[in-house]
Amino acid sequence: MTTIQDELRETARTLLAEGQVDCVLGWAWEEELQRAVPCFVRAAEDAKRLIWDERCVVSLAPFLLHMKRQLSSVRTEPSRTAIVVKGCDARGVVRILRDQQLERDEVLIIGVVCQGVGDPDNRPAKCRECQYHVPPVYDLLLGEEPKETQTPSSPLLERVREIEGWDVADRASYWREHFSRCLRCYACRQVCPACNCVECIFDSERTRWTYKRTTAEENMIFHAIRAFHVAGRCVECGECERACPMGIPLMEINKKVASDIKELFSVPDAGVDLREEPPLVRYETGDLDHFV
Amino acid sequence: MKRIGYYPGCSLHATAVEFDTSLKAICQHFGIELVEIADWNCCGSSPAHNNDGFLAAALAGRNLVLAAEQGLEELVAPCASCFSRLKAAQHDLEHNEAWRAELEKRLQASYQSGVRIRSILDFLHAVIGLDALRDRIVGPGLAGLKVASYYGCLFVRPQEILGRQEQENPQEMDMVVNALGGQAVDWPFKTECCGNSLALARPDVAQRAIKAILDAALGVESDCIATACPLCHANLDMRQGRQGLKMSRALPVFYITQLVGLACGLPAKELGVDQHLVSTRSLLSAANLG
Amino acid sequence: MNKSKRDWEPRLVGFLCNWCSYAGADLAGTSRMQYPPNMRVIRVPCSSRVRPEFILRALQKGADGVLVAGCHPGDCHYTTGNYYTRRRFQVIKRLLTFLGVDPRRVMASWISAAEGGKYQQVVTEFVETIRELGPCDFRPTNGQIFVPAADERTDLGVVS
Amino acid sequence: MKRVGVFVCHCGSNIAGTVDCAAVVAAARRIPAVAYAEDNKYTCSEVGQEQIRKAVQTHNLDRVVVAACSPRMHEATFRKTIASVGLNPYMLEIANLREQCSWVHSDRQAATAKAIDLVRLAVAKVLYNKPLFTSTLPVKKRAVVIGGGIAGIQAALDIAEAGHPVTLIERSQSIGGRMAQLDKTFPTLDCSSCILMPRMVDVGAHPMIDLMTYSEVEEVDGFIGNFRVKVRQRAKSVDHSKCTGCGECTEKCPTQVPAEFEAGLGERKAIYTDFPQAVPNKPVIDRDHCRYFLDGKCGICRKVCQADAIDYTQTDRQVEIEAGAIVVATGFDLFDPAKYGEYGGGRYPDVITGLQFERLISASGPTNGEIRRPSDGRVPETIAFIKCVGSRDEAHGVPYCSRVCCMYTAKQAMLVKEHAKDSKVYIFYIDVRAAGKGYEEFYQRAQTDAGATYVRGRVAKIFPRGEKLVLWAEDTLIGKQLELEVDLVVLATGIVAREGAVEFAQKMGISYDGHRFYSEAHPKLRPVDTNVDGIFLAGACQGPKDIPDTVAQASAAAVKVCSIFSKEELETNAMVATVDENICAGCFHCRAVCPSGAIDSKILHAWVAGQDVTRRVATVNSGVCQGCGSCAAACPSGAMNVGGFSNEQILGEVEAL
Repeated sequence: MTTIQDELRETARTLLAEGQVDCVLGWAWEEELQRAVPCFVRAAEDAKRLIWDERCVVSLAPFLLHMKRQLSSVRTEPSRTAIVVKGCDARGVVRILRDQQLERDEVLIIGVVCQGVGDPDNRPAKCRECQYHVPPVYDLLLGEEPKETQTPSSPLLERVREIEGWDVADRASYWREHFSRCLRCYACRQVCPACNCVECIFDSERTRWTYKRTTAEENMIFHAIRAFHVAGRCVECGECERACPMGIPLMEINKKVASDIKELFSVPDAGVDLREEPPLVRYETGDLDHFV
Repeated sequence: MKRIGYYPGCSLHATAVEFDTSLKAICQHFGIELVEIADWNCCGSSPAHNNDGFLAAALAGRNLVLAAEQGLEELVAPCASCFSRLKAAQHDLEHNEAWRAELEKRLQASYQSGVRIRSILDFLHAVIGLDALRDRIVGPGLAGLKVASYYGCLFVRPQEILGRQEQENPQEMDMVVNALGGQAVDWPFKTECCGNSLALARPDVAQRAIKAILDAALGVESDCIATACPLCHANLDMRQGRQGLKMSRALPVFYITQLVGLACGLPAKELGVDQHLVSTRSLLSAANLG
Repeated sequence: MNKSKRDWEPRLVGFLCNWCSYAGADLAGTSRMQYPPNMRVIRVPCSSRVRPEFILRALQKGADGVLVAGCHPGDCHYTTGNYYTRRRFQVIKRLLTFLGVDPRRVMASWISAAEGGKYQQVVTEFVETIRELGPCDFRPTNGQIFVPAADERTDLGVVS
Repeated sequence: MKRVGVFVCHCGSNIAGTVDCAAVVAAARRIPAVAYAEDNKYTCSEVGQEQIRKAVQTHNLDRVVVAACSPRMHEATFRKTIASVGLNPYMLEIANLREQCSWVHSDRQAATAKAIDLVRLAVAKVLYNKPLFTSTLPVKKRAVVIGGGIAGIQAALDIAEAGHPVTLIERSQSIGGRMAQLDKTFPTLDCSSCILMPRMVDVGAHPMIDLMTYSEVEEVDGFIGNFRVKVRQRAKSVDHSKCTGCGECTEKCPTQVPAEFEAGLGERKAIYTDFPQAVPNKPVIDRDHCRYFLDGKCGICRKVCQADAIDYTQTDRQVEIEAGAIVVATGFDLFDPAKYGEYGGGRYPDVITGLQFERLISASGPTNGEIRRPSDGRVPETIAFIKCVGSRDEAHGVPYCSRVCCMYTAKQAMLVKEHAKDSKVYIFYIDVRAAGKGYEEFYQRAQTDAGATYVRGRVAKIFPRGEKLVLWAEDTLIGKQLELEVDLVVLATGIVAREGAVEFAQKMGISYDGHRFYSEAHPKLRPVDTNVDGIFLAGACQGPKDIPDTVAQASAAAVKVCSIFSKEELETNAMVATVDENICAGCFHCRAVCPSGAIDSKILHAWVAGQDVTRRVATVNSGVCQGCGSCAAACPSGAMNVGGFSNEQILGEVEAL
C-alpha cells in the first residue's frame, strides 16, 4: 500500500511539474550526518529525494523565515513555496503568517499525520504530550486522521508545577546552574518561528540593552527576555530545547509562560487559528487585577 | 425536621419567659427542633463590654466554641443583647489574633469561626420563612390588627459588626406582621431609645423616652406594639402603669413570636400572653385570637 | 558575597507614570507626607512604556525592589495603556518568580493623581518588605558590582 | 564630547531646608560629563534663568539638567530658557529635588544623598537626549460646549462673541440648567429668570451657536485642535422647523407625569417644554410616557397641531462634530435626602429640599409662588431650615462643604418674609459661611430684616405628630436640648457630582477626584484646564460653587478656547514615537497597542543585486501620536522608540542606579 512518503513525493513532483510552486521544502536523508536535513526541491525529478518517517525531527517552519529574508533580497516576482509540516511545524507556519512575515498565498502547506518523531522509545517531550497529530492548518493532508485520540496528560506541565512547588532559593540555584552553562550561541533564537526580529536587541550595538558577558545573571536576563518576547506567541514546537547545545530545559520556561497566559487570559493555544491575536497586544477590561 | 442551635440567654429563663415559651411553641408548630447549647454561659451583656473587651469576647466566645463542638453550625439568639454580644465576639475573635489565642489557651479548645448567628427576625425570615408563615396562619390570622413594630437599637447597630445599610427605618418585623395578616403601621420611633438601663438609674429620663415612643404609637392609632427584645418589652410594658405617662389608652406589648403563635391559632396559655403587666385579654378577645 | 544586612540600605526603583502616579507622588510632596528615601523614581509617559528589560536591568544594577505604578484601569490618560501593563506585568512577574526572583521584589500598584497618601503608604511598606527580604542576590557572583572600564563609559563614569 | 550643565535650585528654603545644595553641586562637578554646575536661590526666577542662559553660552553647554521642583511645574519654563540661547528645548532634564526629596524626607544627610542620586540619574538620562522638533497641525476652529446651564451658556456666548462657531449640547428639552429652577439669587435677591432668560435668548438666536438640545455626547476621541465628538440627538417627535411654539399640543395632551424640572413637586405633560421661558420654546415628546408610543392610542397632539409639526416617525440621529476644543459644563446633582432616615427625607411630604422650596416660591412653580405644604396645601406658620444635610458629613461620604447652602438658605429665609410674612423661620446650622462679596452683609440682613432665628446645633430627629412635624435638636450655644413643632422642614442638601460623572469622565479621558468631581490640571494655577489639552471645565462639575464663580470660570474657559483658536496651526507633541526602518520587521504589534491609531504602514523599496525589493515597515503619524510609549514596549526589537523617553534614555537612568 502506498506510504505517506510515496504520496509526498508524488504530490511534490506534480506541484513542481505544474509550476504551482517554485520549491518544495521537505526533509531528505543525509548519509554522513545520519540525520534527516531540510531539503529545498526545485526540480520535479528531485522530488524522489524527499522522505517522511520518524527521523524527520527538525521543524522546517523557521527556514521559511530565512528563505523569505534571502528571497526578498533576490527575487521580486511572487514566489510560492510548498512546505511539508507535522502538527507542531504547522503551528510554526501559522506563527510566521500571523506575525505578518509571510503572505498566506506565498506558502502552500502540505500537512502529514504524525504519530511522533525521534527515538521511538524516547520520544521528545513535545511528542509525548502532542495534541496535534493532525496539523491544525493545511492545504493538503497526507495520511488518515486517527480515530479519536484522548488528550494525553502533559508531563511537561507537571514538571513546571513541580518546579513551582520548590521554594525560591532552590529555583534560583536550579536556573542559575543551567544558565551558567549557556554559551549565548543563540541557536534557540535561530530556530524559533516566533523570533522574527531583523536585529535582535542582544545583538544591538547602538543601544546597550545588555552586556556581552556570559555570567549566570546576564544569561538569566537573556532567557527571561527571550521567553517574554515570545510570550503568548510561542507554539511550543520544542525546537529551541532540541537545538540547545548545552541541554538547557527551555521548554520548561516556555511551558510555564504558556500555561500562565492560558490561565490568566483564557486564550486558545498559539499557532492554531489563522485569525488568532497575540494576547499581550490585546486586553479585556475585565482582566484579572492582582495589583495593589 | 430542621435542627437549629438555641441560645436563650438569662432573660428568656426569667423576666422574658413568655418569649421563650412562645418561641418553643411556634418551633414545635413549624417542625423545628431547638437544640439548647449545653452548658451555655452568660453573654456578658453591657457590664462585660463596658469594662473589658477581652472578657466580653471570651464570655460570648465560649458559647460559640460550645456550639461548634456540639455540631451546631447555626444558632438563634432571640434576645437582642445576646445576639449583639455573640456577633461582636465572633467579629473580635476573627480580627484579633491575641484575644483568640488567649481564649483558646484558657478553654483548651480551638475556636472555629463560621457559626451562623441568627437574630429572632433573621430566624423568622430565613429559617421559618414568610411564605411558611402566610400558609400556616388560621383564618384571617391577626385579622388586620394594627401593630407598631418596635426594633430598639441592638438589631440595627453597630453597623461595622452587623453590616446593615438601613438603620433608621428597618422593615423585617413589619414584613412578618403583614405576613401574619396584621397591618404594620409606619411610624418614626422604630429605633428610638427605650431608655434601656436608665429605667433604674434615671427613671425620669427613661420615662420621657418611653412616653415619646408610646405617644407616637398611640398617634398612629396602633392597637399594640410588637417587639423582639426583653429589655424593650420590659420598659414599654412594665412602665406603662406609671401615672406620669397619662396615656389615653393601654397599649399591649407583644413579643413577635407571640404574634406568630396567635396568628397560627395556638392557645394563649402556651404563648404566655397573660403574663404581661398591660392586659392583653380585651384586645385579643376583640380580635378573637388566642 | 553580599554586604552584611546591618549596613545595607534597600535601594528601590519606581517607574511612575507621568499623569497619575508621578502626580500622586508630587501630591505626597506638596502635602509634606514623609516616607523613607530609598526609592529612585524614573518617570515614564505611561506605565505601558515599561519594558521587562528595564525591570531586569534595574534588578541587575543593584535595585533590591522594582515598583511599576500607573493610573487605575479606566483612568489612563491614553485610555488603554494600563490595560496592557496589567497583562504584561502579570506574565513577567510570574516568569521571574519561576526563575528564582522573590515575588515580593517586584510589585505594581495603581496610584491616581489624587492619592498622595497611597503613594506614601506603598513606598513605606515596600521599603519595609525589602528590608526584611535583604539585598537582592542578583548581582554578578564575583562580589564587585560590574563597572565597565572607564573608557567604555567616557560619558558617564561612576560617582558613588 | 557632551557638555552637561547642572543647575541646583534652593527654591528659597523649600529644597535648601533639607538638602545640602552645595554638596549636590560638588557631587555633580565630579561627574566627568558635567562641564558646569552651580546652585542658585530661585532658578525659575528671571535671575535664575539668566544665569542658565549665561552659563550655556560661556561654557558652551549642549544639554542642561535643572535640579529643582517637579518637572510637571516648570519643565516648559526651562525649555523656553535654553531655547532662547539656541539649544533645542528638549536637551533638558529635571531632577525632582523638591516634591520627591526635600519635602518628603527630614534627615538632611539621607535627603542630600538621594538628591545627588537624582542628579546623577538626570545627567545619565540627558546624555542620551536628542533634539526633538514639533510639527504643526491645522486647528478646527469650532468649540463644543457640553451642558446648557449658566456655565455652558456663558462659555458658548463668550466664544461665539469672539467670532468662533460653537455647538452647545444639552441633555434636557431646554437650556437653563439648575439656575432656571431658582426663583431669586443671592446676594442681590434679583430674579434668577430676569438675569438668565436674556442670555438664553441670546444663545438661541446667536448665529454662531448651534444649539443641540435633547442630545447626549456618546463618544469623544482625537486631541487638541482635532477632536471628534459623536452626539446622539434623541428623537423629539416634533419638527422644530415647522413648530411655532403655540403650546396647543401641551394644553390638550391628556398624560400627566412628574416634571423633572419641578423637582417632584409638579407635573408636566407627555409633550412638554421644561418651563414657560424654555429655549428652544418648542416641545418634545417624552416617548416613555406618551400614550401613542405606549399603546398606539391617542395622537391628540397631532390632531390639534395647526402647523402639522408633530412627527412620530422621527428617529434618534447620530451626529459627529469636529471641534478644536471642548468645554465641559455638566453641572451637579443634589444629595439624596432619603439617605437621612432620621429626617424622614423622601417619606414625610413636608420635609423638602432647598431646590423644591425654590420651586414653591417661584412664580412659574407648581404653587405659583405661594409657600404651601406639599401634604395639605396649607401655608406653614413655622418653617425650619436645616443646613449641612449631606455636606461636611464623613458618615455619608460627603466631607466637603458645598459652599452655597448657607447663602441660599439665608436668601430663602428672607423670601419667606415676602411670600408668607407671618411665618416664623428657624435655621439650624453648624457654621455660617458667607465669604463672597456682599455675602456677610446679606447674612446679617437675613437675621435682622427677615427675623430668622439661627439655632446653632444639628437636628437629631424629625417625626410627625398629628399635623405638625416635631424636631428634636440641640442648641449648643445655650447647651440645651430642644423640641420644636414646625409645619415645614427645608433641608439644604449638599452638592454632589452628577450621576454617571465617572463614565462621562472616562469617555472624555479626563480624570476625576474621590468625590467624582472632574479634576482641574492644577488647583491654583490651572483651575479650568484638565489633564487633556484642549478640554476645559466650567461650573459645579469641577466642584461646588456659586453662580459668580461659575460664570467667571465659564469666561475663563472661553478665553482658553479662544487662545487655541487664535493660532492657525497647533504645535504638535514633540515627544512622539519614531521608527528605525532598518530593523522594523513589519510585525505591527505596535499598531495593535496604539491608543490613537497613529501607526500606519508603508512599503520600503531597496535596490539589491539588480532587483527592486520591497519590505513593509511601520510609520508614525507624528500629529496624532501622543507619546505614550505602549508601542515602544510592544516592539521586541526596539525599532519603535519614543522621543524624550527613549530606550537609551531610560536604560541610561537605570545604568546610573
